[in-house]
Amino acid sequence: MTSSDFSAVLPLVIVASSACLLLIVDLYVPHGRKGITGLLAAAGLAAAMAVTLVQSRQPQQAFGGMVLADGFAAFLQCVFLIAGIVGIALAYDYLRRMGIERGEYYALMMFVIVGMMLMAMAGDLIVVFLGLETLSIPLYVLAGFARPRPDSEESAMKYFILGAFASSFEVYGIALVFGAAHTTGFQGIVQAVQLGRVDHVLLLIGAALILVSLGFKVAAVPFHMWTPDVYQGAPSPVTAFMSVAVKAAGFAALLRVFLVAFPGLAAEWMPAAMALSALTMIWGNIAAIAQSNIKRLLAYSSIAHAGYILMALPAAAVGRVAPEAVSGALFYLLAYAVTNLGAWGVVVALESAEGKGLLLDDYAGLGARRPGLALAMAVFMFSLTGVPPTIGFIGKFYLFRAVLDAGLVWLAILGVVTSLISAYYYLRVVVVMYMKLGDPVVRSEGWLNLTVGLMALGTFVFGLLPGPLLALAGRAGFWVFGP
Amino acid sequence: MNVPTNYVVALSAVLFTIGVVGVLIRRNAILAFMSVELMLNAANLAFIAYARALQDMSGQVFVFFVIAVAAAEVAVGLALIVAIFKTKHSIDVDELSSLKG
Amino acid sequence: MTTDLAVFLFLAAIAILAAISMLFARNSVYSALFLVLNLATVAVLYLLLNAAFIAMVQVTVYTGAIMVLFLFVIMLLGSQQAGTGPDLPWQMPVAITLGLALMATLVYALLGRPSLALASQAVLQGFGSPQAVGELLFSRYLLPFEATSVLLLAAMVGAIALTRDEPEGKPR
Amino acid sequence: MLLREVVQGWGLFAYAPLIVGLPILGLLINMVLGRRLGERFTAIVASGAVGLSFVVACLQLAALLGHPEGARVPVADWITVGGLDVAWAIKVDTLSATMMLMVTGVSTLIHIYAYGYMHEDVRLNGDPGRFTRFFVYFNLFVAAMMILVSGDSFLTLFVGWEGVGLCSYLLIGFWFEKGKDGIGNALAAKKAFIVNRIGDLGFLLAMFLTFWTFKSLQFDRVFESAQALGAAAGGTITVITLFLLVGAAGKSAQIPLYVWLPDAMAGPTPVSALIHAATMVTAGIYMIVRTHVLFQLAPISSNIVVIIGAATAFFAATIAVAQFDIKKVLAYSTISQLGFMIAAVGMGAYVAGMFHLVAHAFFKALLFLGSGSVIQGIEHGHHAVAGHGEASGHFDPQDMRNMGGLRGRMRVTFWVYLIGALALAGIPPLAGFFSKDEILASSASTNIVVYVVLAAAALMTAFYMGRQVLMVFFGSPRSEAAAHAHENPPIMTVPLMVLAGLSILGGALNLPGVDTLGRWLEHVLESAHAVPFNPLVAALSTAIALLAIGLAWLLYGRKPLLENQPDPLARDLGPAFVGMQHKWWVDELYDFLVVRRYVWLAGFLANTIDWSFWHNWFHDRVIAQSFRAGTRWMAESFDLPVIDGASARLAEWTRSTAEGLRRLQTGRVRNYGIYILAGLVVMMGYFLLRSLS
Amino acid sequence: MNSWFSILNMVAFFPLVGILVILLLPRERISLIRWTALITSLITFGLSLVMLAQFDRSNPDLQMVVRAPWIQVGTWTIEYHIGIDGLSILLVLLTTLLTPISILSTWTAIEERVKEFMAFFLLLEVGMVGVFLAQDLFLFYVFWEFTLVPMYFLIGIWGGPRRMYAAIKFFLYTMAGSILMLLAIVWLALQMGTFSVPDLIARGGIPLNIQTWLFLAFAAAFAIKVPMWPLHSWLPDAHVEAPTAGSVILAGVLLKMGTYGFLRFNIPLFPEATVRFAPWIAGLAVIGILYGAAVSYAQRDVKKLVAYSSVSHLGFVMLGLFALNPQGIQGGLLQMINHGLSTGALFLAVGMIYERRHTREFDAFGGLWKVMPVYAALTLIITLSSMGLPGLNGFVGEFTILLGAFGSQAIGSPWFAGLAAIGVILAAVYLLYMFQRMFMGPLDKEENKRLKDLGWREVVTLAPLLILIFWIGLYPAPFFNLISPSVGKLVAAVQTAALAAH
Repeated sequence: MTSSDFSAVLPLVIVASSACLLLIVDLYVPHGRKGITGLLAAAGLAAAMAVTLVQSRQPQQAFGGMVLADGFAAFLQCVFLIAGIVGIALAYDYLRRMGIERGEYYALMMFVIVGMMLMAMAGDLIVVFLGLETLSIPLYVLAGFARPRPDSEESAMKYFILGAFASSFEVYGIALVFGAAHTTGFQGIVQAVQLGRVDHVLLLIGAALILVSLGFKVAAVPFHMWTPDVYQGAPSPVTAFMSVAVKAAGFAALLRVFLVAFPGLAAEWMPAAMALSALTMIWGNIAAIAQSNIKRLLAYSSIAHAGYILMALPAAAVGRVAPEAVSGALFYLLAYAVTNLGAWGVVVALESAEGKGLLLDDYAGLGARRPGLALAMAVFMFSLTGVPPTIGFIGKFYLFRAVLDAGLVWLAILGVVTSLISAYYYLRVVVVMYMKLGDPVVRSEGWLNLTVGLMALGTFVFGLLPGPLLALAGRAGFWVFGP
Repeated sequence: MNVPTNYVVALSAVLFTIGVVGVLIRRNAILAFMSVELMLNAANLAFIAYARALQDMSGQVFVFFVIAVAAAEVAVGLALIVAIFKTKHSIDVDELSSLKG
Repeated sequence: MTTDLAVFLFLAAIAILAAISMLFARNSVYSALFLVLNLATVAVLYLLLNAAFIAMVQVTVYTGAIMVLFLFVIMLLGSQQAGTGPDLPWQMPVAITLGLALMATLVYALLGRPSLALASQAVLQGFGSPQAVGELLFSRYLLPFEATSVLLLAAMVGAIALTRDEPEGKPR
Repeated sequence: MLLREVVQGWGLFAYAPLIVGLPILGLLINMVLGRRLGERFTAIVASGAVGLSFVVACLQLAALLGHPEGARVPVADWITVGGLDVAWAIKVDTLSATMMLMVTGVSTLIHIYAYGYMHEDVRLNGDPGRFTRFFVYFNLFVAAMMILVSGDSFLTLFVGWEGVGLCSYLLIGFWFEKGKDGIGNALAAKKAFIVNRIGDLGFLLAMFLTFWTFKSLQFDRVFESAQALGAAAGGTITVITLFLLVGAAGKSAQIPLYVWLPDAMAGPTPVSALIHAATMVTAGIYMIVRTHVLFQLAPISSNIVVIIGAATAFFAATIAVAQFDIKKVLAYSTISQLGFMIAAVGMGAYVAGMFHLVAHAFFKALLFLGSGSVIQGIEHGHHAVAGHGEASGHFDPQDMRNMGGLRGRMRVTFWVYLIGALALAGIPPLAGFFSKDEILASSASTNIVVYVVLAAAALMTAFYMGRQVLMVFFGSPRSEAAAHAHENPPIMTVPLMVLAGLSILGGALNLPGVDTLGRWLEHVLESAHAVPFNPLVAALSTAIALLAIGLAWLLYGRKPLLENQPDPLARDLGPAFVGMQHKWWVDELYDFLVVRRYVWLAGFLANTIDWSFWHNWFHDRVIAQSFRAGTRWMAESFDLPVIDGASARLAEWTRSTAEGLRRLQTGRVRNYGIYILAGLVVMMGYFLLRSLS
Repeated sequence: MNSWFSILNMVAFFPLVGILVILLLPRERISLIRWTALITSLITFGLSLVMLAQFDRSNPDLQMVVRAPWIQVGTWTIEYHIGIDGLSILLVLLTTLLTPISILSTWTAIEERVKEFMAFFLLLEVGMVGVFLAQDLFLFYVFWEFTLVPMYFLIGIWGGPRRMYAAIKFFLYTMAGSILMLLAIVWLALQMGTFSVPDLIARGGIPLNIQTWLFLAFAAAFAIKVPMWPLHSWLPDAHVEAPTAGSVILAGVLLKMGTYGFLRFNIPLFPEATVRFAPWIAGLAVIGILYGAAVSYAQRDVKKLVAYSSVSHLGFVMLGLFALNPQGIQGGLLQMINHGLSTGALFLAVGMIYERRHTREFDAFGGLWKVMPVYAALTLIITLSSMGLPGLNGFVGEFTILLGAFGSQAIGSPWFAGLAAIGVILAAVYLLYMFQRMFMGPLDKEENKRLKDLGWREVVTLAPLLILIFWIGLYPAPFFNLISPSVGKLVAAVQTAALAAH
């Protein structure tokens, strides 16, 4: 291990070591004051974020190609870290309110982030797998963190069984890829394909297995069925974090693996990716309409958005468009993160200790009761719909640009049509908030308000002036293809 | 042992599939876990076979990692089962269906 | 048919039978024991495939530790016979059909691969030895190795978080 | 430009814009101050404004005597778009000046009369506050009429054309809460406007064609290039003129668009006199004369004009014979006379047409005002009998069957009415004789069939006028009201006397051989040829008129009608009389063919097509509900009975399919696993097939 | 003039200042909030008059352009690019005029959540002005979609009983069209490398078959907004449920965004396709004219009647625009203003009676002229304007449109204009019917006998519209002068392209 290796994984090291530190510190923090642990965790994440931003370096390989530290990774790391910090902020009062305030929460969340960061910078399938597991295992626990609430436990169990099931596919896929390409390093695979030393069929089957597993993580149809149940049952801050960061991590791996390692197979996986994307957009959006529980609604919305981001994959299969498509996906992930975290923040604010306050009807009258919060929620809903001037619109715009550039007009049309459908259920939230009478029970907690406010501001301001973020995403997209 | 690698891998595929089916048809959560273990085990077999055929130790190292991951999964999974058993007094996965729709 | 092949087929048959038995055993304890048998058989195969170290790990970690844990939990929960109500409709036939389709696809594809013959190659000195594995672990696979440590730590913390009783956790 | 320069540049023509401006000024003053300063003030302002307009018109006459070629006085730009360049400009030539003089003159008299009439009318109808409003509308009408006659282009003419239509609408609907079922007047007003609009459509289309054919809408330019193009544009010009004819038919109440005019009698009587007899309805004739250049280039159209005019003259006369409403008789008479004029201008006898137009304005205004005087007299009588208030049920003060014997009670009215009736009947030497005779002479020299039809119409004209005079004024009163009727104040009778004088002397305008009007209009109607006086025709006409009056006397004079006695004509004519009485059921026919069809169509489009089919079924049900149904397919958690208003089958179908697919999001992990596996198998199978093929 | 304090920026964004102030005011100070909103909108109107004063009416090109890079996406530069020319100046003025009028109309009508109402209303103004000023497709799209949001709230919160349904329907339908336009915009930029409308027009050269698709995609957005037959199904719902001020803006300005879109984008960007589609669009427009008129006639709810009449009136506008000659386009452009004035005023009038009687059914009225003479007289004038009586504004527009369409080479047959002219009759039929049912006939409803005539505030609300109705009707020259150079340029460009295509 050289110093450059070390610097490449520095943010990761920071997060991991602060997680360990947290475990120790937590022992000395008395019950009822676990918030301190949360603050420390947030500090750790912030530090990692600072390092990531400062580093912002040339793409480099570390650990003999195991790790690709580049703009792509850095961009996504920022998304993870933001999601993590928000996850902590949302949990800060929530945990106490729900009576599940335990120091492990923060440590586990940081372990999840370590896993995600590994996935984002993976240069080798084995690292992808380990990252995935490091991400998943603590997340299973987090989903069940509200035990003994049955919903939470059920959610954890479902997530666990299906998660383990899906990751087994990945392991098997990696094995087959290893057999086919004689290596699991991305570059090795590419070289092998170029040199023709590779068993094509074997590689394809391996790729299919990996696609299933990653498709599961990003909640692509038909591997999405866990999503609504798990999102509903898990504690809301966890869901918030999960819906954003896990999806981002899944896409990080998906884009990396398929664009860096398997570009040679594009002819085969591109139609599959298109089909997945189309199915996901359709199913997610349509199923969301029938939901009356806000968490399930947002879960289906999250599925739908996975469909949009998935469009980037087939688009990127067209070599010329690839950097653009990847940037589009990255930006969309960020946009989705900002918006969705905010929306979940509002959900957290309305959820009461008994797990009530999650029905759409519980939002009636929010516009009159808490205009600020309702306005923020409206902004998030419009952003998720893709109405300008919000960041969600810019995200869709940027993504559709790549898709159209790749010539996938029908996919783009499907995308816009389904986003029209999505307007229906997003607007319903707004309708209920503003146009129905009711007296919702709403929390007003400092961190929560701040977070929601910041996210709303971000959604709006970056919708008007997305320039810097677009530039970042643009560079990150180009760097994924290495020097 | 002098057996074509394909045979070994095919065996792993069969075991893998049995694991897959096991997850899907057994309602006992513990059995589902065990089936997952079977799947992982099948993958390991494939790794080892390829490692042997390619003369590449990497495959064996992967197996090492997979076993470690499996251990971690089992630890968490069993903890989860115990926790759920405490509240529901059942480990039938089909009874975990209050979240749906 | 060479001896090796005969041995392989024998072991394969045991492994598959053990796996299937695990699947259909009524009692979870039996299932666990069948799985142990399966794992042990596979460990033998590892040994035959020049992976001595991994075979040892398999026996100690899997059969030794993990399966004991399983058995322990089964006994603890007294849940040998979970699931008595009617099964989900269609679940079984659909799962088995799809499973067979998967198996057919995989086996068809894998058997049709250009054979990677095992015999022709002489095994390198120290292939599969603990030392070789260790060297790889600490050089090329240092990062995954470290990651695994984090993973195990996380799992540990998670397991504790899931099972620890908390008398004071009172909802506000 | 300073006024002085203007005056220097244009001479007296510079004052022409005032002819429009004064009535507008008058109406503005009345709008602002009228209600505060009382009826007298209002009436003086309104009449004064129109009177001054008359003075201005006289000034134009004077100016034209010096410069008979006339002038175009631009006021402001209006529409300048692309090649279209229309200005607000006043065209003063002998033709428009004739109209100006006639309109402002008659208007002034009627304004004065209306002061007296409306003073009573608003009280009889119970809303004195509307007095001012009446004069505002009246002034507005004069302004619009002036725009009409002075416009220098089709478009400005059209402004006046629609403007007078509007005033007509407002004035017919003046007592908008009265009439049959309380809504009759409003409906009549609406009918008038809409039927006029149908004519206007023709006018509009004519304008479009004109513009794209001649690249202008200004009369002079259009006529110039039309003459230049001549036969080359013959077809187009024919079409243009036919469309113009539609416009004229609408405004001048010709077949088939005359139906609005009888209903228009719902307006107060001065309105009927001014708008629906003397001025507005002649706009169609004026327009045809104005565009005679085009009509001369389109012989087919001219012939159709003649046919329409003659047919209308005859047809309307038949109806007039059998009416009992004093104003309805006059209304159909007006239609009939307008038919005469239309026929005349169609034959190219423009001067004759204009002559009859002016003469008719005098005596028909007289007749209407006289009838108003009669009606008000009867109403007074009625009130005197029934006491005050409107309560007295079904009494109709306009029904001639309720009159009789008014000769003694309303002497002035009787005499002037008699003069008007004789003038209309065509008894020499009254105005009507000369003007109608000129038309008959023209027709005799062009087409004998037309002559016969017109002569027949003239016969009926004399007959129904005789019938009317006899029924109203002779015999003995057939109702208490008639018995108590009394003469109206001088403010009403003096204008009547003036008009009577004009009806007597009007013939002097264009005496045979002198042709004052002909020479005067020569400057506009270069090509107009005067038909020489035909003594035979004149004698025949006089004979016909006398015969008809004699006939009327035989039926109605010898043995005056008694109360509740049926019309003797009904016995003599049998079914034909019923037809005449019911106006040949044309209104019913139109109602059946057009109105009900449209109401049905609109209702069908709105309720069935647009709302039930398009809005409710297609958008709300097909789009929205198939959407919701599909949704339920995928995520069964929604209460199915919620499908509100869905047809039972659709609901059933949705329910059963949703039931069948209930397992999709079951909450069972193992089901979810199946999907993952299925996805994998499909994808892997696809990959394998792709890589193998 | 590349200053951030350019007059155009001021016009577009000044209402934001008002919003800020309103947001800072406590919500109980209703009257203060109303005054703030009114004054803000009046100042905005004043600023737009300054803009008018600076406008060079002889110049057909964009003026007062503000152009600065905004967002860099890949190789594209999305610009903040606004400017004004003859095509848009009247619409901007209309917007800034109708906004204070609408705000004034809410004085007593809106009592709840005034703060939000005013904020949304001013926000809407920003969006609308932005739509008319934007010269960059992306910027345009942003404003275009943005207007949906406040309007959606205006309908949804302050609307009638079915407001939620109407609001969502409004949003979804409009969005349905515009997302296709978004794709077309992206596609266009991908091919041409720029979003700048003037640059795109100057560059030209899009092959005809591609123009066809792009034309249709843009048209989808605009036609729904207009709305052209048969895409009008959202309109009656939105209008009937919207509060009066919302209806005024919806009819007065938002619908014009559709026709403006055709004029600003479809026609110059895709001239060949425009020429090709002109007869089809004209056909739809004529159907819309007649259909809208017939359907209006069958309505028994005044507001719904007026709503359907918009379908008919905007059919005229579309017919004029696609006549592709100066008469038609200038007439169409002027008719947009006319419709904004007269239909806006009609909605105001309907709102006034609704406020008194809380119903809009014909059956509830009759004979109102007797108790409310001022109201009746003003409504009559507006009605007459709406049905195109010469001397009032509607006629000038309709006449020029029909004249243009009659001789249009692009439409190719006088039949379209001929049939459309029947709409003039039908307009009289339904409008006079409305007037008759409301104001004429006996005053036989007890509730109506005590109705108060208009107060000074209501008269002031209507007065500016009435003045303009007469002004445009009698002396439209200043208005035509503003628009004719730009229209001339547009027509020349289209005709060149059409010639080149043949």
